[in-house]
Amino acid sequence: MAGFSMRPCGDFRTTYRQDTRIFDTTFVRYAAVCGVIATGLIPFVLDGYYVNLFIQISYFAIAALGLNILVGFTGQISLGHAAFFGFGAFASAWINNHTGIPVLLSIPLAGLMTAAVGLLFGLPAARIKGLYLAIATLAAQFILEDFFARANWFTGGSSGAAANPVNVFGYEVFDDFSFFYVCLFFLVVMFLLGSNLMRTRDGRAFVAVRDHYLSAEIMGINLTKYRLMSFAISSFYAGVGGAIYGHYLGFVSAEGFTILLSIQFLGMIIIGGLGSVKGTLMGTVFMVMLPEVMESGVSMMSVFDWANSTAVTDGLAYIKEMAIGLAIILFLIFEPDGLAHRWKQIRAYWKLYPFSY
Amino acid sequence: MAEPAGKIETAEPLLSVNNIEVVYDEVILVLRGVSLEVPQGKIVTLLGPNGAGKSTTLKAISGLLKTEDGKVTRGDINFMGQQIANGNPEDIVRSGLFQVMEGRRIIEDMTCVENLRLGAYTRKDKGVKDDIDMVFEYFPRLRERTGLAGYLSGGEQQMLAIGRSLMARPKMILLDEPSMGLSPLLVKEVFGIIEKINRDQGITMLIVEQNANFALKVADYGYIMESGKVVLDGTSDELLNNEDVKEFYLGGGSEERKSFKNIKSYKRRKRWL
Amino acid sequence: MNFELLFQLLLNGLIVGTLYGVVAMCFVLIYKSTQIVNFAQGEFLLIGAWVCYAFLVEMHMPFWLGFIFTLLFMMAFGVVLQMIVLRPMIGEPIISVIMVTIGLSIFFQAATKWIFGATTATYPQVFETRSVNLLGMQIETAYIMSFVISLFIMAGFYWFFKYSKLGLAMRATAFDQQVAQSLGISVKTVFAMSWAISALVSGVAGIVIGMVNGVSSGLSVIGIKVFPAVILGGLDSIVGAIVGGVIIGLLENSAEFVDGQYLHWGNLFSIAPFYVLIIILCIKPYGLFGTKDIERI
Amino acid sequence: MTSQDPILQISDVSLVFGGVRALSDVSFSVQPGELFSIIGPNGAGKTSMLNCISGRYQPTMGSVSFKGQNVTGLKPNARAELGIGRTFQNLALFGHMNVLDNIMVGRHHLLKNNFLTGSLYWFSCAQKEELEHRRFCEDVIDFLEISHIRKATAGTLSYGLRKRVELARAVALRPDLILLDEPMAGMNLEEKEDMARFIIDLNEEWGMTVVMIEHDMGVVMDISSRVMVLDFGRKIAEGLPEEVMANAHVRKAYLGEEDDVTDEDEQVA
Amino acid sequence: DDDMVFVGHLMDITGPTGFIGKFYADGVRDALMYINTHGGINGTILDSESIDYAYKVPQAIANYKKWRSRNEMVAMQGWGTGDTEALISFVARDKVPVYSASYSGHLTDPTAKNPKTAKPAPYNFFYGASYSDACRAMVQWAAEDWKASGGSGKPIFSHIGDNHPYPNAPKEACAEYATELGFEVTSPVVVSMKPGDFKAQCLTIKEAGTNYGYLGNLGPSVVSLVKSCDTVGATPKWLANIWAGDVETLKTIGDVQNYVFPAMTSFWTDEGVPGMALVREISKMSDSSGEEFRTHHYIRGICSAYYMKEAMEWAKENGGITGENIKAGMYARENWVPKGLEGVCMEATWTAEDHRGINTVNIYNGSAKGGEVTVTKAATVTLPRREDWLGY
Ligand SMILES: Nc1ncnc2c1ncn2[C@@H]1O[C@H](COP(=O)(O)OP(=O)(O)OP(=O)(O)O)[C@@H](O)[C@H]1O
Ligand SMILES: Nc1ncnc2c1ncn2[C@@H]1O[C@H](COP(=O)(O)OP(=O)(O)OP(=O)(O)O)[C@@H](O)[C@H]1O
Ligand SMILES: [Mg+2]
Ligand SMILES: [Mg+2]
Repeated sequence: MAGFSMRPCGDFRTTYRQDTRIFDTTFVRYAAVCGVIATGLIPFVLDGYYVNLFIQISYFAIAALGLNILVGFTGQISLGHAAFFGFGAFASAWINNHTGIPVLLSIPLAGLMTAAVGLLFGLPAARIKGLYLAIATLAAQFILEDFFARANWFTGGSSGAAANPVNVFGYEVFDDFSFFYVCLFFLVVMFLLGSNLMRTRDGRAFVAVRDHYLSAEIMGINLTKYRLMSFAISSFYAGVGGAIYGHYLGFVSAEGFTILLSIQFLGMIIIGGLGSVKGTLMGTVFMVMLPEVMESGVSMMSVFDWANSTAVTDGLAYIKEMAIGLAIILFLIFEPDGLAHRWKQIRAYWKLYPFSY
Repeated sequence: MAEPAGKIETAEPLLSVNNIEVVYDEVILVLRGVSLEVPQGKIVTLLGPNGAGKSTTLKAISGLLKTEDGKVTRGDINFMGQQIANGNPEDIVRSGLFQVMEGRRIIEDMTCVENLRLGAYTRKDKGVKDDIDMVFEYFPRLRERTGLAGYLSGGEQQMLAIGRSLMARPKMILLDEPSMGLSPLLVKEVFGIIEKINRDQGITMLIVEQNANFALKVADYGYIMESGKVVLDGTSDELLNNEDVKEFYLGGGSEERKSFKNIKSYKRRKRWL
Repeated sequence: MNFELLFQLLLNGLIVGTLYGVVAMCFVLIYKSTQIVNFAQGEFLLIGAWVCYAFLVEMHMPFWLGFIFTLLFMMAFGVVLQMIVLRPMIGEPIISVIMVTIGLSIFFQAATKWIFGATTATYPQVFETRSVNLLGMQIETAYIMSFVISLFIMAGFYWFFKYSKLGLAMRATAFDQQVAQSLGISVKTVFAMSWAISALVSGVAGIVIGMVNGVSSGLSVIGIKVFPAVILGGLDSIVGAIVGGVIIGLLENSAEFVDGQYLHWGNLFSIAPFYVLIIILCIKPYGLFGTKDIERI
Repeated sequence: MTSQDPILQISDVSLVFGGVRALSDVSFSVQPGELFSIIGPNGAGKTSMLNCISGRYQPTMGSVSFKGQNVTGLKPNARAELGIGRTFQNLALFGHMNVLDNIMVGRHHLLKNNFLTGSLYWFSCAQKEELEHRRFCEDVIDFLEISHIRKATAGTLSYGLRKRVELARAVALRPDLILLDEPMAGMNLEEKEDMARFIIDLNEEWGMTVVMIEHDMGVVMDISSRVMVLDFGRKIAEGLPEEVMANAHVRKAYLGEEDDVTDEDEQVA
Repeated sequence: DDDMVFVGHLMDITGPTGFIGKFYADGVRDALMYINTHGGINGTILDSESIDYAYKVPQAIANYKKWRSRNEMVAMQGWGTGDTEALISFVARDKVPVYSASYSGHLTDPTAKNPKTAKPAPYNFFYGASYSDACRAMVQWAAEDWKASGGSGKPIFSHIGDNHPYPNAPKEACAEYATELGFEVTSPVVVSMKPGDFKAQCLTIKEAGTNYGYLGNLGPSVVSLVKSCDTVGATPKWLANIWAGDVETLKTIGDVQNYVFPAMTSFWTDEGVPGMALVREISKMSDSSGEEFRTHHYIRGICSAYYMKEAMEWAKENGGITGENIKAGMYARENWVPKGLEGVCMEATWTAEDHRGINTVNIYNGSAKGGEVTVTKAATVTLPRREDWLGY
């Protein structure tokens, strides 16, 4: 049957164990490991700018993975992710400042606190679905933002909260160089946890709820439980990401966790590919690099002296912003299913190579 | 590989599919060179096991393949003299070729009447009202169901889907498993209706059907597909008397029919390829 | 308790609410026929407002002329936009299309700033009086205009979706594009239509807002502000949009009353609607008038 | 046969939707190990009946009891845990999952690992457990002969294949009572024969009690131990297949007039 | 040539604060350009890059890092609350003085003398009175104005602005001082930073009988607020924060009375100010005609750049242009006015414990009629450098 042609030739699995691997072929697995090691070398070969970009990518990616668990895997759109991200940042700062718990611990703790808050705002999901739910999460966004500006005891109100640098075994991680490794650590751990979750019972339950909640229920899945759980888990990731962000800046300000950031998170996972763990990473890289690439494009202009007149540079500034929007649009026109999907196709193609199809 | 041409003694077939190859998602090859012809005013049936590619063939003809990232990569499809391979579904419908898709696919959040009106979307004439009544004549059950179509029972939805196709008054209808989920009584009625409109309105039909008995009874000509290829074709009488067909599609066959109960192990499948 | 103030606030809420209603309707229009939530809505308004401004101030047109021209422009804009950007997305996952609208909003946000400048601009005096006295409360004349217009639009669309063939086609497309195509409905035309209409209505709303607050890029925020209204009324209900808008308007203002007079939290004005929204949704998961989706297997 | 107490007991269940009376005081009982068929014209209320049993609908009146326990109030997932599995008339697979995962979902209530142990895959029991249950799913797959599409995305399968996958998913629950809603729709004779064999095996080898809705009289007659006929939501007959077929009322309501019977048999043949 | 130091310049042109960000950024840019075309820092050229970060904090940080790692940036010209706050700890660590246009009081306490200071910002400088001080000055003026206008009883003061860091910066500080001066302070009125219909809030203001309302927001939001209030007949004397106080805003409001706002430089139109000659020269950098009107935000941008310049000159004489030396340079002088800008920038004094550059505020009274704007100087208020006001 035609189905035959869908079975990958090339690699043959002999045990179920091999079949359940995150990286399904040995080659890919080694590639991934090498990838991580290579990333670990970034600070030695590339300058602080790239190191910073990587740090940015990692804390956004962690949060984005959370969102993907909620939106991509469970099918509940959330417009309030930035708020949870922010809550994590404040929470970690607060825990660390008020209890003296070391930052490395306060980060996951902040994650837990955020998970609790996420659960709270997820409660409507027990009854609300689809875009209605999406807007309910929008409410979470605004309510939390308001909370940040108001709760002086927790966030320091409008003057913001100070967050201590990460402290590993009494050695303060000040510079990006070492902070980079803290991020890399969290990134790898969180993504492994994520991929594991997705290949076990509850991960499958999430997808089942997304694809056909009615039959999922009849297959023995408790809808309410899993709808809420995915909110909690996604907020946990958001919280951890936010906490890292906060400790990186050393200062958390009430502004900056706006709906725009929430939308940006959505962009990351949609462009990366809904329901794909690696896609999340790719999408984040895309969204973080996009403005930078545009920026460097603009600064390249400045080698021509005609481009140095204020008028032109301003014009370019606008063009840059427009280009960012345009890039997103064009990308989705050509890759509506996100990077992960294309990645799949390419792999399928090579698997079947040389007799494609 | 069967060579359908010439077998039928009509000059210009209304629809002719020549050796098409269909690929889904740019990698999955499903049809490996399918050819068939549907003469004007006749009923042709397409049989085959699950996953053979019957529905895909219909989608390829009606252009709906596009909407599932499918593509006709080789061969051509010819309807009333013009090329329609990879054409626009809506244009193809307007040119008079209407498909009833597999699995009912009615608009659930509309009432029966609204669904029927939609069937007549491409029509300009005034006859719509009468045709709605006509459909209700055929399927009285539907008249009582005033709620949203999504709450209809499976079979009722099937009736609605068929009724909707009649509303369009097309030149040709592609029916994908019309008898699916219908009670024996209705199966008979539906095939009766099919014959009727074919006779009265002269609508040409291409029917994908699992109920081979009925299908071959109403059809003039039949094709049998397996794993993406046409493996056998002939007039329905030829097929009705073909040993293999008897065995695999009609039951009975050489040794007289055995009860479903006594089938303990698989009989070794005979394949044409 | 200060009843006069309360009354004035409620009246204000009612009037401002109808404007929310009009904007909410733009969402509903798009949603009903394409299932897309248009995040560029705010920018649509903005464009409408700026274009009308340009007609009035740069080209010194009389208001009614500029108004009509703006609407025409907006229709054209909607169609062209659909052809260039949204047509290729037909049949793609809805969420991706939603993301595209987000991209659009980023794009137009910058574009309008570039073309029309980042500063605020005020419309010339359109009606002889900027505001009229309604039951002891000063209300901008523009609102009265929007009030009337919105009623007409509402009635029109109600009929359209219920009875007209194209309306049916739009609903069908929203439900399942594949089926719609198999029925001979041209998804392209449906999309073009709905974007044109929505853009047009946005134009109206944009002009009204422009006349009241002046035009500035920040104006686009109303696009997000009305989400509660849309949901409250029910995503796919024209009437619901208006009702939702009015409710939100009233909510905001009564919240302001409670806050200013008693609680003194500050900011209740903009937050209260969201609290109420969640509560209402928990009671009526599909808003007040939204059709609930069919749960049957 | 009625000696032991029934595994499923339906006592005058009625179901009303607004105006529509989908079911009116239907009662019947199914003995353990039976292969019970429900037939009836379209819109008779068969699927609604299954929905009442599996918990999708709450009967307006009457009660459903399973293994002697009254389950009328229970949510569907609770009933699944008690051991009621089912397939659907309108396909309800998890379209974006591959076949294997679809079937693994069936094991949901039998798996112990949760999001914590699951996330710590290697460092918890999760891996071991997953692999065990996977082995079972592979058995189901082999049994239903769909191993060639193990990795295919369910949504892309052909209609008939999907029905098979659905059956596999239901079987994976390891239910005591399995409800099949038109398992053979959209299958040709040969495949119906396979399907029939699967159902019989499930019933006999795997010891599942089967309640099946089917329109193909041939199949129903041959494999079911008892048949119930619904018409307009009412039970019009129940008994051994040939008894039911003898019933004139049934022949009229369901199969059509007498003179068609010959032709009917032929279709069966 | 090799005798160059790098100065980064973050600006917001396309972002939410772009409409004033542009004015200020132009001032800084023109000044830097002018400095270079006139010998730089005694021969050292200022290699500078101006980047529009659209008020997106991560971009701001990324650019900062880029400049640090690639261009050995020695000092930075920043812009808003967002980026400034986010960079505080980085710049402190890297010893890069930042001259921003975010005038939050808590940036003025480099050694955290004041217990209220959440996080000391030793390397942050700004030219101008902090939001708190500006507000205090206006309140002080309001007190006299109340007496002068023969008002009876306690005047009523309200803080009007969004619940965000920037509008809130002076909230408590200013309210405290107002009460001290015998005002009755109402609970703050929250008005979104985004434009909209604010008649509801205006009715509250009217109800409260506010005589003096501090406008914490800027641009469009303020415009809609004043218009809405005009509609419902709520017309207190507006005390605008500096970014909401310029001719542009008044023009767009169209019709308004008693729109009071602070300024820390002379105006473009002022006559007989010696420093203005230089300002006009600088303005020619981007507008060769010299016709274009410049707001006082633009001029403040120039001042900001020039204090940096002279601090750099000092640093060059005292061991080279490094971040630390520039910082020291900022403390080197008292009552300091950059050469050539006499009468434009005010006498400023920074010390190691006190980054309140200036404590003098010019207060202007603006009004508009059909878009015709008139601005008259109301007073010059010099505030005491009170210890308890340091850092907030
Ligand atoms: N959208 C799709 N993407 C990928 N593969 C597909 C898609 N649709 C169908 N296929 C594959 O094409 C093959 C034929 O499918 P098709 O639906 O045409 O079979 P069929 O003959 O209609 O079977 P049935 O009688 O069960 O309906 C199947 O193997 C199926 O897996
Ligand atoms: N949720 C519902 N709301 C309203 N009416 C319903 C609902 N579910 C079923 N019905 C009605 O109840 C009747 C019985 O439906 P059901 O699906 O049980 O029929 P059935 O016996 O399965 O028919 P078929 O053999 O065609 O599947 C139908 O007429 C249908 O219109
Ligand atoms: Mg098919
Ligand atoms: Mg049924």
